[in-house]
Formats: sequence, C-alpha cells, structure tokens
Amino acid sequence: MELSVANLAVARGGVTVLEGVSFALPPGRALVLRGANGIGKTTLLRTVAGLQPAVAGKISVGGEAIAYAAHADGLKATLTVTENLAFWGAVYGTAAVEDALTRMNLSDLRDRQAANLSAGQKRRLGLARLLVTGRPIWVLDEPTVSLDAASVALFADVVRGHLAAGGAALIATHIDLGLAEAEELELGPFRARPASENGGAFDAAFGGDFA
Amino acid sequence: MELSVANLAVARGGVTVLEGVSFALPPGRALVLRGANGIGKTTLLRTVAGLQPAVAGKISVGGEAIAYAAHADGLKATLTVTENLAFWGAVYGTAAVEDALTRMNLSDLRDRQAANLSAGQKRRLGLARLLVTGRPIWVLDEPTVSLDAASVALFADVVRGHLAAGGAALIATHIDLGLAEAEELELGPFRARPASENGGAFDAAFGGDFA
Amino acid sequence: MSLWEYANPQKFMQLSRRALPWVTVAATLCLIGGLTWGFFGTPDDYKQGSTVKIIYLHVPAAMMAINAWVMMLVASLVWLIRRHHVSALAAKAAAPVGLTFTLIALATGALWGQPMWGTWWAWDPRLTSFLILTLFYLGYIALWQAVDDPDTAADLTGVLCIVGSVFALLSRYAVNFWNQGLHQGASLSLDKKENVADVFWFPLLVCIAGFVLLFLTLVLLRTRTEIRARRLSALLARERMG
Amino acid sequence: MIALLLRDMRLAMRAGGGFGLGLAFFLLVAVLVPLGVGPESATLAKIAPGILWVGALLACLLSLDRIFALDFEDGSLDLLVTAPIPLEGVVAVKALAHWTVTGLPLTLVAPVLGVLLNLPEAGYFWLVVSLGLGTPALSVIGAFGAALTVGLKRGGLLLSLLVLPLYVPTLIFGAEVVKRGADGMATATPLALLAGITAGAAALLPFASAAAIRINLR
Amino acid sequence: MIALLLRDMRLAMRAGGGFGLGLAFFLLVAVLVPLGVGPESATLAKIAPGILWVGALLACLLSLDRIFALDFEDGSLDLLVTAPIPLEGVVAVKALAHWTVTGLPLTLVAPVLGVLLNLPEAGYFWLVVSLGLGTPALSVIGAFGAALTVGLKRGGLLLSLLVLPLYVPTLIFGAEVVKRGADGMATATPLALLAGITAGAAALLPFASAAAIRINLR
Ligand code: HEM
Ligand SMILES: Nc1ncnc2c1ncn2[C@@H]1O[C@H](COP(=O)(O)OP(=O)(O)OP(=O)(O)O)[C@@H](O)[C@H]1O
Ligand SMILES: Nc1ncnc2c1ncn2[C@@H]1O[C@H](COP(=O)(O)OP(=O)(O)OP(=O)(O)O)[C@@H](O)[C@H]1O
Ligand SMILES: [Mg+2]
Ligand SMILES: [Mg+2]
Repeated sequence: MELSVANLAVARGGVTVLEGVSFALPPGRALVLRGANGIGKTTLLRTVAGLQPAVAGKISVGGEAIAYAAHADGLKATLTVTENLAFWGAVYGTAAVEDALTRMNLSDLRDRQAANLSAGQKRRLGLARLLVTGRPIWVLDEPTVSLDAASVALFADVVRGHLAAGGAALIATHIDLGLAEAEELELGPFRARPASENGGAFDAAFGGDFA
Repeated sequence: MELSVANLAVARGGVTVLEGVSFALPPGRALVLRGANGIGKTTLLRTVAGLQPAVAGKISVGGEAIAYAAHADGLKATLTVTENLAFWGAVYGTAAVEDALTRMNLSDLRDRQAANLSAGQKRRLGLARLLVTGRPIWVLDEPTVSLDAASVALFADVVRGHLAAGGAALIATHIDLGLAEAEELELGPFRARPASENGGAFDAAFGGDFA
Repeated sequence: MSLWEYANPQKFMQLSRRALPWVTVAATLCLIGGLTWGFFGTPDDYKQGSTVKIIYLHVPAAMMAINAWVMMLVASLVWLIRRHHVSALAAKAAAPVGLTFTLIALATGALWGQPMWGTWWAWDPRLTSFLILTLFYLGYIALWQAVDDPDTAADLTGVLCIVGSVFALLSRYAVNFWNQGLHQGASLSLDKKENVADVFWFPLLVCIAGFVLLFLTLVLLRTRTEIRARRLSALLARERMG
Repeated sequence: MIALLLRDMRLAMRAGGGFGLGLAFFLLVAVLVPLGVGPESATLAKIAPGILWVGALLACLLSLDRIFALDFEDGSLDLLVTAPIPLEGVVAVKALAHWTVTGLPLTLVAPVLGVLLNLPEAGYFWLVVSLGLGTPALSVIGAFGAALTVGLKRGGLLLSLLVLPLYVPTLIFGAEVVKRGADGMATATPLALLAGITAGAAALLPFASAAAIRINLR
Repeated sequence: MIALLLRDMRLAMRAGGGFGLGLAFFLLVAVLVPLGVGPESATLAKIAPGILWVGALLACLLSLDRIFALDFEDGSLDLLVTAPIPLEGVVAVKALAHWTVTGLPLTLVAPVLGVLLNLPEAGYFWLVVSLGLGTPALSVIGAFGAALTVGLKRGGLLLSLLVLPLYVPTLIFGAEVVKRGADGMATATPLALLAGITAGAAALLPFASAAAIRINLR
C-alpha cells in the first residue's frame, strides 16, 4: 500500500498553514519531514492520519492503514507498562505485546505503573504501542523527544525493522535519527501564502465582493 | 552565589537512584548533566530545586535562588502568551516581560492563546519564563525538547547571556546545545548501588534481623 | 538508654513480643470481669431500669474512641518532629481500632438514646462532633490507603490527624461549652460529688481499664503487623532493584 | 471492545474517578440532606424519592466529563478514533463502562440511603427498579453531552447545560415511579416511559455522539 | 499575590471550570429538586433552607479539586512553591479566588433560587447573610482537602471524604440560621458560630494546607 499525497493543503485554527504538499511513500521507505517550529508538521501529520480534514488535495490511503503517534501518547498513569500495552494490543487485535516490550527494552519495567517511569521510559512505552498496532504506515510526530542516544539508536533499529518488513514511516523530527534509508522533505517551500492571496475555500464562500 | 552540591543522594518512589553526587557551579558557568534515560536526572534537578528532600548530602543554596524549568512548564492553555508571562513576572516581581518576549522570538505570537501554539512555540514560551524570574541559578530539565535548530541556537544565546550576566545554569539534556562554556558531568558513575548494599535510612529502620 | 530507642523497629518488636501476652491476659480478665460484674452484679437503676447497663459498653468505648485519636495525635507529632517510623506505624495501626470503638459508642449510644431521650439521634453538640470524628477516622484510614509512598502517607495523615483533633477534643469538652445539649455531662470525673452511685461506678472503672488494655493489645498487635508488612515491601523492593 | 470496557472500569477503580466519586456524592447527598433539612421523619419520607433521584442524577452528571476528557487529554481518543473499531461502538462501550461504575453501584446502594432518608417501605423495590431502568439512560445521554463538549473550553459548564434538559424526563418519570410505589399506586405507566427513554437513547445517541467526537477532534 | 488572584479568576472565567460549573450546579439543584420532589409549596417551603444550603455546599465541593489539581498537572504548582511568595499565602489566595468564583456568585443568586423553592419571605435576608458568612469557610476548608489530595490517585473521592466532616458544622449552622430566620426566630447563636468557624478556618487551615502541598509535591 503506497501512501501518496497530492497537492495537500492543511489548516489549523481555521488558518491554512501548508499548501501544495505532494509526496509518495512506497512500502519499505521512510520520509522525514523537516521544518522550523510552527511550520505545520503536526497539522500535516494529523491530516494524513485522518484526524482532521484536508483543506484541499488528496491522500491515497485512509486512516485504517495508519498508526499515529504524537507527544500525547495515550498512556494511562495508573496502569502498568504491560497493561497499557496489552490494552492497545487488544484494540488492534494483535498479540505482539511481549515482543514489543522486548524490542523497546521495557521488559524490566513491565510491572511498573506508567506514572513511575522517567520521561524517556514513557516515550519508549509510547513507541512500543506502534509495534502492537500491526499497521503498515507509521506516522510519527517527534518520536524521539526525551530519548537518550542509545534509545534513539534502538528506535531507529525498530523503524528499520518495520521498513524491512514492508512497512513505511512518515516522521516529523528536529534531530537526526541516523536512518540512512530515509529521504527528507523540507516543508519550508510549502508554507501557505496569506489567506488574501491564496483564495481557495474561504474566498469561494466569503471572499467575493459583497457587503 | 555558588551552587555546590556535596555527596548528594536522591530518591524517587522511595528508591535511591543516585548517590555521592558532588559538583560546584560558580557564577558564570554552566554544567550539563548527561546520563541514560532513567538514570535520575529529573530526580536530581528536582532535589536541587528544593522540590523534594535529599536522602543524604548537602546543597549549598536554597530554592530561593533557583529558577526551575521542566517538561511541564506551567502554561495555561486559555491565557495568551503575554498573559502567561506577565503572571510569572508579577509573581517574581520583575517587569521583564517585553524583553523576554523579544529574546525568545515570541513577539509575533503575543496575543495568541497558549493552546494555539505549536509544540516548539510552547517550549519557547516556557523558557521565556526563566527570563522573568530574575533568579541567578537556572535548573533546566531537557529545555530544548521540540525545538528546531534555530530555536536551540537562540536558546543557547539566551543561556550565554545569562552566564555573562553572572548567572549559572544546571542543565540536563540528551542533545548538544553548542554551549562551549559548559562543562559536562556524566551521571553514570553515581548510579546508586542496590539498597541491600548501601544501607542507609532503610536498613537502620527496617533492615535488621527481626521477625 | 532513652525512651526513643523503642522507636527503633527492632527494639520495638522485641519489647512488644514480651509484653503482648501479659497485656492480652490482663485485657481479657478486666473485660470479662468488668462486664460480668456490670451486667449481672449490679441492680437496675430506679429510673432507667436495666437499660442503664449499656453504660458499661458505651462509656468506655466512647472514651477510648477519643483517647485513640489523642494517641494517634501524639504518635503523629512524634513522627512529624522526630521521624521515628514506629510512631507513624503505630498511629496507622490505631486508626481502625479507634474507628471500631467509635462505631460501638455510636451504636450503644443510639440504643440507649431510644429509651432515654425518645430518639436514636439528636443534633446535640457532643453527638455531632462525635459523628464528625467518626468520619475523620474514615478519612484518615482512606488517606493512608491512597498514598503509595509510606513516608508521604505518614506525613499527610499526620497533618490530617492534627486538624481532626479539634473534633476529638470537641466531642469530649463540647458539653462544657454548650449546655443546651441532651447528652450527659462529665458525670464520671473523679472529684465530682454528683458521681454515679458507687455500685455502678466500680464495675465501670474495671470496664474502662479493660477497654484501655484491649486497645493497647490491639494496637501492639497491629503495629507489629504493620512493621512486618513494611519490612516485607521494603525487602521486595530491594529484591527488584537486584 | 471488551478490552476497552475492562480498561475503563479498571481506570475508574484505580483512579477513583467515576466509581468512587459518583457513589460518594450520592452518599453525601443522602447524608447532608437530613442534616440540612432537619431530621423530621414525615418530611424526609415525603421528599425521599425525589431527593434520591436527584442525587443519583447529580452523581451521574458529575462524572460525565471524565467519559472522554481524560482520553482526549492524553491522546488516547485520537488513537481510538483511528483504531480498527467503530467509533459508535467505542461510545457505547464507554457509556456502558460509565454506567457500570456509577449507575450500577448507585442502584445497589440506593436502598441503604433510603433508610437514611426514611423512605417508606413500599418504595424500596421501586427505587431499585426505577434506578436500574433509568440510570443507563443517564449514562448514554451523558456520553452524548460529553462527546459534544470534549476538548472545548468551558466544557464542564456547557456539558451540564446541554445534558440537563435531556435528563429531565428521566428524572420526572423515575421519581414518579418511586413516589407511586411508596404510596402503593400503579407504577406501570411511568415505568414503561422510563424503559422507553432508555431504549431509545441507547439505540440512537451513540451515532450522534460518534459524529460529535469526530468533529471535535479536528 | 494579587496577580495570582487575578489569574485564577481569569482562568475560572475563561475555562468555565469553577465559576460556571458551581453556579450551574446550584441552579440545577434548585430546578431539579422541585421536579423530583413535586411542586407542593408547603413541603418545598419547609425543605428550602436545607436544600439551598446543601446545594451551595455541593456546588463548592464540586469545584474543589480544581483549586490545585490543574496547577499540579501543568507544573505551575512546582513553580509556585519555588516562587518568592509564601506558600501559605498562595493557599489563602487560591481559596479566596475559589470563593470569589463560586461562593460569592452562589450567595448572590441564592435569593432567586429561593423563589424556585418557595422559601418563606423572612428567610431571604438570612439566606444571603448565612451564605455570605459561611461559604468562605467552605472554600478554605476545601482548599485544605484539595491540598491533602493533590496528585493522589483516587483524589476526587478522598477529597469528598476528607472535606465532608469539616463541612458538616457549617452546613448545620448555616441551614439553622435560614430556618430560624424564616420562622422569625433569633438567629444570633448559629450566626456567631458560623462566623467563628469561618474565622477559625481562615486563620489556621492555610498553614496545614501549605504543609500538605509541600509533602505531596515530593
Ligand atoms: C448516639 C448517641 C450517643 C453518642 C454518639 C454518645 C457519645 C458519647 C461521647 C463522645 C462520650 C464522651 C466520652 C469521653 O469524653 O471520654 C459519651 C459519654 C457518656 N455518654 Fe454518651 N453518647 C450517646 C448517647 C448516650 C445516651 C443516650 C446516654 C444516656 C442517657 C449516654 C450516656 C453517657 C454517659 C453517662 C457518658 C459519660 C459522661 C462523661 O463522663 O463525660 N450517651 N458519650
Ligand atoms: N487558532 C490558531 N490560529 C492561528 N494559527 C494557529 C492556531 N493554532 C495554531 N496555529 C499555528 O499553526 C501553526 C502550525 O502548528 P503545528 O503544531 O502544526 O506546527 P509544527 O510544525 O508541528 O511545529 P513544532 O515543530 O513546533 O511542533 C503554528 O505556527 C501555530 O502557531
Ligand atoms: N515508584 C518508583 N519506584 C521505583 N523506581 C522509580 C519509581 N518512580 C520512578 N522510578 C525510577 O526512577 C528513575 C529516575 O527517574 P528520572 O525521571 O529521574 O530519570 P531521568 O534521568 O530524568 O530520565 P529521562 O532522561 O528519561 O527523563 C527511573 O529509572 C525511574 O524508572
Ligand atoms: Mg509539532
Ligand atoms: Mg527526566
């Protein structure tokens, strides 16, 4: 399943932040989105994941193929590491919990409540959730925040494994993941022109010359 | 005012995680704490900031000299950028709000509600708070999470300015800040031995041979 | 050697192991003796009939319900000031015992109130503050349960205990401040002329002694259990740390 | 879906959020009302059905915002929306979980509180029946309100405002059942209406709620 | 400190958290009780003082956990503890802010709700006076409960449990004032007691609250 995005425009808070974004992400490949703070990476990723509608353009696959992970990683502080993961395993109907724990180096912490993890340990748990979704396309928003170098490398390995198994990954990040197989896409050129210039849905509806 | 820490032991959840930590941080210097995820950086910084008691050891300055900043940066989503900052300015009795906005490149966003900031913009606002505290010793837990390269450089400049003005900074981070004047302290060697070896408060009270 | 040494768990365990059998026996003797004497060895009151005999349960239980809180207050203060673990655990151990006494006093008081005042319950100052004390016991126990870290729990419950003491003292002395209450005044105080008749008075004293000793027994027992539980969890944590 | 039900119930138990709070609140109402109104048994007996139903309703209302808000804040809701289970099902299950941890325990302890409020003897059976039949509607309607307001500023206030009118019929018929039951009158009509409300709400509202969540997540 | 007061009030207004919710809840009680109990005016008049006071108390209780919980979650509380203002002052100001956005508006709208509940005419004055004198105690006591439970699991439930006993005297004397006032009897004694509770609580509890927060932040 190839994720391809054509001429996409995305908006946050009613303001179009990116427009004309196009790329294709075939299985086995990763695409790293780059761009300054506030350019619209999070907005773009949420749109691709189907969490918000696109202003314009087309996305080739529906949300059913996509596993999305962001800062808020849906962990419940009062559940243990295993319970948190097992829940998502049950939701996605996979039984890969043990494997995910091992691969994200969480086995020692399995019975710890999520509230009692360090920032980086929490993040590893959030990422482990990706492994239990069993979905082919990962859409990741700054996945390595708070991770130390060893954990970043561990995570890069996990992504590599996912790509090798025919998956794909779309990643927004400010740091270097050390993923040689990833292409990069700089979002700067797609910054939306101010609304007065770009017309579009707004102008069609309210922008005409009436008073 | 020199922050010096002697033979400090810190605990989280009743378990001692670091012990025997000693360092001195004279005015004008920065110290970067390094260590794997979960080694106890956050715990150490909270102890130094006076938010939790030390298990053993001495800290030379009280919390009154310290400005602490962590992941949760005390922003209120429904207040605007200026309102958020002005509040802390009033609490610390300083009037440096405008200056802080400019230096953290937030002037354009001044009337935006904090809820409508991107991850990196929020972080910049959290860091701007440091500037309005007017306190000499900054204790920072992963300050540059979510920041792009330009913002990291901006922040490093701010820290440099703070040091040049006679301040000091204690920073836990996994990335390179590009602060030439900072020394580094690797926390690995201070990892606490298991409780069975290190005796301490527990053994004195409950560890004896009774039944 | 100072008194504080018994705040060392090990010392406390040794001492309490030796003391426990004696206290237990004394408590049993006093309770059986006092209650039998009270129930079967005293005449019916000319006014109250045989309901007067509730006094042998009600008064000691009510007294100990308040005294238990005072003991918890002292133990909490010792913990907050000198940070002796046994002291905190003793306060924790005393709470359910005190709650039980409180419930006994409430139940017997209500049973007694029906014939005496014609109602189970009235919003008399002593009764109200006593009810509040009951709720405080519940809150205190719940707070111990809710906090994971034992030292934090001891600190927080210590603060709560101090605040709750207001109501412990009120339920004892409220009658002295407000005289419009229904409830009996201090008819037992030792220097009073208007003491209850001696026939009721002596068995009551024995019952009170029995309740004090029972309280002591239960608290010692429960403190020992708490210490063991604490040690166990600490050892388990140590094991996990490897 | 079962996993979701179990998780929500477990969270409620551990955090005391819904479970304890609703129940505690119900208890509180039953204890405080005699304190405030005075212990006169005839008055209490008269107002007991109404007060008990109002108490149950408020207890439900209180924990409504937790149905989705916590999951919204920590990102779980985003993940659930993209998960391979229909959102309508998620809503229904969450309403069910809410009922299991509030409505059900409320129903079970209600007789005890009836004693505190001096409910006439004939009323106990009808109290339990009416609560058992009516509280599911409260949870389903509440889930709809929570879905409409998830992530909104001023959510809590809005939620009460939106849900209140929808709660009124349940309250009226529910209290009516108990009142009639306590007075030994026929209860069939209000009971049937109560059952109708619950069935209708449970059948239709999850669809509306799912749509509301999709819109709010944008 | 004034900045803190203003911020807390502004937050309450914007988020509708304390402000709207407490008030809405109070209204709800006053609207729902006649619906549940039935519109008989003699019964309503009798229970009005008690119900209004219970409603006010519950409305306060409801918003208590927000006093510190939100600041705890977003890290503001850490920062306030290390800020150059005494924590006792912070607690007192937060209780004051809570009162300004719940207790005060409650007091002001209470007469309107008195109409809904058919409160006897002589009672209105005493209703406002007793609420005005008693609700500050509810906020201060509530802040203590909130401080004890901030950051705890099962916090909400515990909070109600801990605060309830401390609320009972206020409720009893407050309702008593209104009842006596409505019946044209002397109100001096319960009123004095109410004032005493408020003064005592405001003078002492902030210290206990500050200690509890310091412990809980560890
Ligand atoms: C539910 C109702 C009642 C409650 C909650 C209650 C509670 C108490 C309390 C708290 C005490 C004080 C113990 C102390 O200061 O150490 C007490 C003592 C006493 N009660 Fe009650 N009581 C109730 C009903 C009654 C009734 C109906 C009677 C008899 C008419 C009664 C007779 C006494 C007596 C004689 C004392 C000892 C007085 C003293 O030395 O202070 N109580 N009760
Ligand atoms: N309500 C709003 N009105 C106008 N602009 C908004 C609103 N909400 C958010 N924005 C802006 O939308 C832009 C896109 O935000 P987004 O979170 O997608 O950025 P990002 O690329 O993920 O940034 P970061 O690297 O900091 O996470 C930001 O510049 C933000 O300030
Ligand atoms: N209740 C608890 N019992 C035992 N260990 C705990 C408990 N709570 C936290 N810990 C452990 O304490 C250690 C210190 O955590 P801390 O947050 O200080 O780490 P850190 O160095 O800041 O890590 P990171 O870089 O991931 O933020 C972690 O290993 C964590 O798992
Ligand atoms: Mg972003
Ligand atoms: Mg950390």
